[in-house]
Amino acid sequence: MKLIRTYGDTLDDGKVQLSFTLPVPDGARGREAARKLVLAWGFKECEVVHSAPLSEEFSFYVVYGKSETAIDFDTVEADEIDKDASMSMDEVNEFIRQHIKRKVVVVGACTGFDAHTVGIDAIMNMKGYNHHYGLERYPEIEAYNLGAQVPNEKLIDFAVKVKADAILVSQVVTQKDTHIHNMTEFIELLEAKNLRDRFICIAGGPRIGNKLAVELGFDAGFGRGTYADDVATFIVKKLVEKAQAS
Amino acid sequence: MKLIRTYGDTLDDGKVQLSFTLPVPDGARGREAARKLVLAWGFKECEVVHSAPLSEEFSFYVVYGKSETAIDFDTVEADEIDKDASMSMDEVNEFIRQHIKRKVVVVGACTGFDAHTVGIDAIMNMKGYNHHYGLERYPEIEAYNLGAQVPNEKLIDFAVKVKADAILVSQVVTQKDTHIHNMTEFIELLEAKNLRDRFICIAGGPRIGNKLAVELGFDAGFGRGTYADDVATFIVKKLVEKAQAS
Amino acid sequence: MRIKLHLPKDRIDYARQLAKQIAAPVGAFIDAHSSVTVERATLRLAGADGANADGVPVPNLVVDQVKAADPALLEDGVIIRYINALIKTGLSTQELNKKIAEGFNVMSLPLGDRSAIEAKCNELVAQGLGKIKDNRAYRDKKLEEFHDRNNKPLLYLIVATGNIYEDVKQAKAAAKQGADVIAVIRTTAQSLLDYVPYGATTEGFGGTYATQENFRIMRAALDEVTEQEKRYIMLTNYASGLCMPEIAAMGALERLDMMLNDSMYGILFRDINMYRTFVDQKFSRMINAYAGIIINTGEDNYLTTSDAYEKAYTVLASQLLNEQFGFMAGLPARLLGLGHAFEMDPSIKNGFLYELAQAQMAREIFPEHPLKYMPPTKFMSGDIFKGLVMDSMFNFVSKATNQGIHLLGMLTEAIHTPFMMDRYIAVDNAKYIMNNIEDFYDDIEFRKDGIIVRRAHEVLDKTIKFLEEVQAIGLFDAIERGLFADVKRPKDGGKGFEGLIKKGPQYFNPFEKQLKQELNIK
Amino acid sequence: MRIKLHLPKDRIDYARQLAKQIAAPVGAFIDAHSSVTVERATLRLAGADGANADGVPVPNLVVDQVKAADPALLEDGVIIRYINALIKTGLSTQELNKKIAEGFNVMSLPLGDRSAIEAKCNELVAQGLGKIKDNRAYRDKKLEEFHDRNNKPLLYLIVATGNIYEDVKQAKAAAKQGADVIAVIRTTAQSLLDYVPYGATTEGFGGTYATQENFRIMRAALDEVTEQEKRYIMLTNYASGLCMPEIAAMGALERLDMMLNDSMYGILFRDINMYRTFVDQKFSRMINAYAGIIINTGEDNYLTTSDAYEKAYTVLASQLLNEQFGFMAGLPARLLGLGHAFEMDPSIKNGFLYELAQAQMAREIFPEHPLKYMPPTKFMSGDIFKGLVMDSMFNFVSKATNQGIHLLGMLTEAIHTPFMMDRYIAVDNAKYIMNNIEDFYDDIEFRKDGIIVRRAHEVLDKTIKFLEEVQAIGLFDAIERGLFADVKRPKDGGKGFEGLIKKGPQYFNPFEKQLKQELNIK
Ligand code: B12
Ligand code: B12
Ligand SMILES: Cc1ncc(COP(=O)(O)O)c(C=O)c1O
Ligand SMILES: Cc1ncc(COP(=O)(O)O)c(C=O)c1O
Repeated sequence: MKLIRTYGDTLDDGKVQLSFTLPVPDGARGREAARKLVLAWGFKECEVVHSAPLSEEFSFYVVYGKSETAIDFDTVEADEIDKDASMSMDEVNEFIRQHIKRKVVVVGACTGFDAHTVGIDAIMNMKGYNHHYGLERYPEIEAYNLGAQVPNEKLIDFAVKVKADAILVSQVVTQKDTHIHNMTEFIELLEAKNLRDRFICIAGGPRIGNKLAVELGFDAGFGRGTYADDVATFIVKKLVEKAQAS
Repeated sequence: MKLIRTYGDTLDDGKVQLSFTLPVPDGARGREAARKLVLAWGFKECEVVHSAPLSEEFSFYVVYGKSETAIDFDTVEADEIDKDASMSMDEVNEFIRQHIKRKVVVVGACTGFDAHTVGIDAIMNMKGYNHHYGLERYPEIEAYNLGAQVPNEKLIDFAVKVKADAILVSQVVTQKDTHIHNMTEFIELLEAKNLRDRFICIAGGPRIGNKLAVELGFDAGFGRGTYADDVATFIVKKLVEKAQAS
Repeated sequence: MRIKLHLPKDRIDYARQLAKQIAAPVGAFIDAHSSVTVERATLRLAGADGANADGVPVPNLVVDQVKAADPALLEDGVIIRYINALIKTGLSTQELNKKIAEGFNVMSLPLGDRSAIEAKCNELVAQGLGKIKDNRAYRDKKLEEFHDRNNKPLLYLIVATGNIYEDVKQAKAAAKQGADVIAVIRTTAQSLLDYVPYGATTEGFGGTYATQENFRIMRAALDEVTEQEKRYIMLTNYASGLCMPEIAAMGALERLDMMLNDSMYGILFRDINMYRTFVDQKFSRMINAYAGIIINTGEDNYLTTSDAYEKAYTVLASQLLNEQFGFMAGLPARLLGLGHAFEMDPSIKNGFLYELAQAQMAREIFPEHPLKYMPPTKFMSGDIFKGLVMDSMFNFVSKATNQGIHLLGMLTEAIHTPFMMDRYIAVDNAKYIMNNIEDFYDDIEFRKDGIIVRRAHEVLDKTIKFLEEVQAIGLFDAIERGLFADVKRPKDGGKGFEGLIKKGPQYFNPFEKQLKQELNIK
Repeated sequence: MRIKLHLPKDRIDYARQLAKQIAAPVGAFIDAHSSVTVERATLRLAGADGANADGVPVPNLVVDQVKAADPALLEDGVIIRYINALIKTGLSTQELNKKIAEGFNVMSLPLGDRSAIEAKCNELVAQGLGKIKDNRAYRDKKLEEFHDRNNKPLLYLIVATGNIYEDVKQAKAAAKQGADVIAVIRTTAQSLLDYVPYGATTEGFGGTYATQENFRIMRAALDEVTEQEKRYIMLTNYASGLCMPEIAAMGALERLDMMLNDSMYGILFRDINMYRTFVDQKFSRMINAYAGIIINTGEDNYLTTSDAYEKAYTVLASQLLNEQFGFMAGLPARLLGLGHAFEMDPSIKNGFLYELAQAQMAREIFPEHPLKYMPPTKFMSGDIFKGLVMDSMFNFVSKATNQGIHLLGMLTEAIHTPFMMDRYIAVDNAKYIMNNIEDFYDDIEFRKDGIIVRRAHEVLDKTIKFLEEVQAIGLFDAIERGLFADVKRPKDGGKGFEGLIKKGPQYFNPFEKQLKQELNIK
């Protein structure tokens, strides 16, 4: 058991910085409301160090709180695919040659109305990202990047057509939970067509966590700082795992 | 009843920005610990948008949370002396001439080891602060500013000597709660000497709230943005109140 | 303007000349064509408005009716059929709109007397353009009245809640905090709709639908703040995408003050057909020019997908082309808000100097243009503190090079569309820095052979080389071969190609004619 | 150094000449005096250390014993009695310290043979100063070894937890984040203690006690990081207050690298007697000079209580005086870390230009000095976002004027002593900006008759006027009349006056003699 608390400059002093807006005018009552709210979150002490009017009806607060809440770090499990274990491009190709013995087919797209292709391009395009080549450069992988604003239906049809092993879905816009709707629809469509088990389904984007993706029915989710190596490693290992299971 | 919640860009979306340090290495487990901690404070959603190592043992997190906690704004009472009601310098002097009919004597100091005189000077010195003259400039007030690092004992002795009506205590340094110790000692000393009722006791400083000061036995506390007008108004009104009560 | 970079005038002139040569053949193509949205924009200027029960707008219904009757009829222009219906039914435009929305087909009426149609049309031209002229006069009056109250550069803030009523709250707060310009960000993917939604809307993703009613609601709100703050608050939207000219028309009618509008953005970044885009942009710009609306071009987009240091010349090249296409549509320099952006990798040594060089270069090459400067976006991260500091450097460069329109950076750029407090922090940052360095622009000089000066010369040289290449093969082919933004767009590919219309010998469009005449377009 | 302000050389020379004339008579006074802390510092250099059960340090015990025996004996210096006891008891310094701490009185022994004492003393001088020389050599070696690995300017971070062990954690983290210099802030009011506490301490308010053991602990921790990061991490404390020379001695023995040390700070801001301060500062500076320790003077303090724009000249005046007092104590320019600060009201129009002017002025007037630049403090507020942006402007000015030692501003300056994350944010801010404007200093010039240039000339003129006034009435009287920092300090008032010692004809202090000789002091 290793209890940890937030830290300012002394162990367990519990210091936390917060800032937020309240839908009330700035002033002494607003500041007191801010304090009460922070205390209501269970903070033991709260100092409202700054307040300012944002308009006649809204006000802004900067606050330092002190929390006694602790969590047991020993029980914390990382909600991320372990990237440290990722193989390099060469290792992945070698792995495919050894264990899969045919080309692995990967299809990716930025789905729904999302047009943020830079992320999926970083994973798939030749050029890659931050000196990590993309899947197109992997000799043992056949990669199809369908680009932006691809309807789920179309993506699935294409994956069926090219006999994809894995489908990559990129979702960047999260406002109004549009990513959740899109991702859910994707899985539901697959299930409706009885195709869910045919593919390894991977979601990615700056606000996508592994936990969320898995909850929505994907095999994995990848967030910011992902490279092609990480995704490729996951796919090939999973493929072998699936082959063994069946 | 007017329930309010924190606001990002839509009423009741509950958005809050937080940042803090944890005494664990940076990484996926650290980020998950950060998330768990924020959820433990009752936030419904939590996104760890940034993490960075501060050293091998410490890591830094920036987080956006979503809180459903509401407080009833109608029940919130300002914990500040109402500065809107403050009289101007001329009004205070007129008030003294009308209601008190003698000079009001005020003694102030920055007590303990605290050497931050700018604050108490802002209240007391001729020049004042932000175009609000200090108490020394008030014709009907006799003001003594004892300056920095004045022991409580000495301050009280002086107040007795000049027959002060009010004592002003400034406390700026708050590290290790030194202000609380200092302020408590001040009141205890007064009480030990049976002098507490002789004076209106006012504390001030950037981290001094009215509630805190009152809890520690002062008549009032004044925080940042206080002007001499506010303090003078409080003193003269309180004096009249005390006179009526006795 | 202060000359600090000593760029050779003849080289600048040469670059401009190249851009003109590149644009000319495209201009000839444009003049021979219309498009479904040009026709719909014309209808809107004439008063066509409203939508049917399925939400299909009246202008679309009319164009579709003509097309359904006979696609070949489109070459005569569509407005003639709308006017014909007006005359034949004797209805007002409002009444006719309602009838069309309920199912009435303008093609059910035979075409009447041409001269009556022309007369009626001239009446509507006078009315439609008159309204726009009035808007323009009103804006000029307010700018005059509250002269000197706006910030320099203009502080430009976006709202993007998706809900016009929430947007209004945010916009008012932003304006009170100090914004001069409010841009209502459009919902994701509206650019690819080949119609403009109708009415007030409360559901959008990453932005709010651009509708005429939404324009009206926001305009009214900002007019209110204008009076309270005694500072004319400008309103911006997007005359961009498949409905470029229609939105220009709506904006002109509702007194928007700026429009995102680029001659090639749709082609490169939205995969809209190139012919269609060039045709649409011209008509939209004529409307903007007539309405006194400043356009904001989209050069920043080149840098969100490619490197800002390496590809700086693509920005200048695009600015020069946008300028020429602007001139061709009657836009004077002072309405050409050419874009550029602070998108250099923050880890580059001397990155600030390069940004300064590029921003100053834009200033000197486009001395009268209200340059629009975009903040860091690509290299913003979840580290809001670092992001805030990057924004402060951006604010610095903008003021230090005397930019015209300053889009405020948000510390949460990598996280979410702006919270109300994010905007406050942004305005506060900009106001502090800009006041603190007020006369920096006039007070400092660059070393003659220094890094800044050399950088600007280098970018100009590269731009010229690039334009020479484009000029040699022609713009359409250059785009097809992927010379711009690293994307290849086939000439007859892309969205909206089917909406291109070749004008026939009988093409009828008195709005276009009148605009050309008043704008002095050859 | 690049000349940008074109300040007339003869005016700068004249200002310097005035400062020299002001300092000269004070120098004469100093040479005729010692003080209790000068004597204790001498004892410490000789090896006196430890404390009695009440925490009274051995050096204090020895001085008190001499004084108690006969106050007049102080005029001979105190070291003679300590050496005498060493010889008479035959003990080592350590053994003798222990005995004294247990109650032994050095005055209980009659004074022995003078030449034996001198010989023994020379041995201790060689030993004490030898250790310091070794420290200096070690530092030079490390700086050489890790040459080019430090930031330019040096990034200076404070730790202030009050607990030396917590400080160590914070300091190591800070160094790993990129700090070059760690300053352990002293606990509130230590400056007014007329002794230096003993041993490792864990209780301080707003800072940690400066004790020799604390110095040692922190030095060891930073030496560790130095090897890991391959960057020599400097350690700073305060040779300031009533024990100025003793702390200098401790710092020299424990290889500190910088010391806050000002010739007048104690008088003006701590109400320490002026004679005492001038005497103490000289001896402390001789030690610093010998130890190769850079002093950081306290000009920033003038601006925390008065206006940075109005009173800019007081900073320059103080820098010139600190320089002269430094030269008098053997400090070369490269050890004179003269102070100044970015404390202009952020709401002043063109405030940045004035800051730039003043920082550049300091750079040009003190070309070889490792100027120490302090961040905004006074105008920092609870608005941490605004504060962060102010810090970014400070970082900019510092790099843009090539300062030497850069004290990082904290976004929480108005709230608490720095959290670990506050420091991280500060380093990140500075590193980003400084790398981003790396060659700005070389690349830009100021307009000849511009705001920046005019401002610098104006401040120099005002400084000269002020120094002329001080020179006319003499420094002691000037201070008494409140010419500095608006405070009046009576000559024989203030703390520590009673500790001043007039040297007798027999005054014995071979440490002082040797230092003067090696430092080439007249
Ligand atoms: C560049 C950009 C654009 C460009 C996109 C160009 C292009 N071709 O992609 C343009 C200018 C077109 C644009 C437009 C819009 N944008 Co935008 N844009 C950005 C910006 C600045 C950078 C995004 C980026 O390229 N990041 C770099 C890449 C490499 O990172 P990444 O996407 O996170 O990808 C990595 C990982 O997440 C992961 N990954 C990503 N996908 C996948 C998929 C799989 C399978 C895997 C395994 C991994 C993976 O791997 C990648 C490499 O490590 C961000 C702000 C920011 N700084 O993040 C806003 C941002 C994403 N945009 C935003 C918005 C709202 C829009 C618009 C909707 C605005 C509007 N209404 O007009 C439009 C519409 C676009 C649309 N229809 O979707 C918002 C989204 C808010 C939200 N959370 O909902 C942001 C956050 C800005 C903001 N604060 O408002 N945008
Ligand atoms: C200036 C300053 C100094 C100057 C003080 C000069 C002087 N003569 O006052 C110097 C350089 C000497 C100094 C030293 C130290 N300082 Co200091 N200092 C500051 C600084 C930058 C500004 C304070 C100030 O002048 N504010 C302006 C005045 C007008 O505001 P104010 O004090 O809040 O006063 C207003 C109200 O609070 C109220 N008020 C105040 N007192 C009273 C009393 C009454 C009766 C009433 C009614 C109202 C009232 O009215 C005033 C006007 O509106 C702050 C940081 C900051 N920006 O706030 C740090 C700060 C206060 N200092 C701090 C510290 C730690 C120190 C030191 C202890 C550091 C050290 N170890 O050396 C030393 C020691 C001083 C000591 N013995 O106390 C910390 C305190 C941390 C904490 N919360 O505990 C701060 C916050 C900086 C930091 N982040 O570390 N400091
Ligand atoms: C010219 C132009 N149009 C439109 C947009 C907005 O994107 P969308 O095409 O999704 O409306 C931009 C964004 O930068 C732009 O520059
Ligand atoms: C020269 C000098 N000494 C000391 C200090 C610290 O204050 P104190 O006197 O409380 O140690 C400062 C603070 O700025 C200083 O500049």
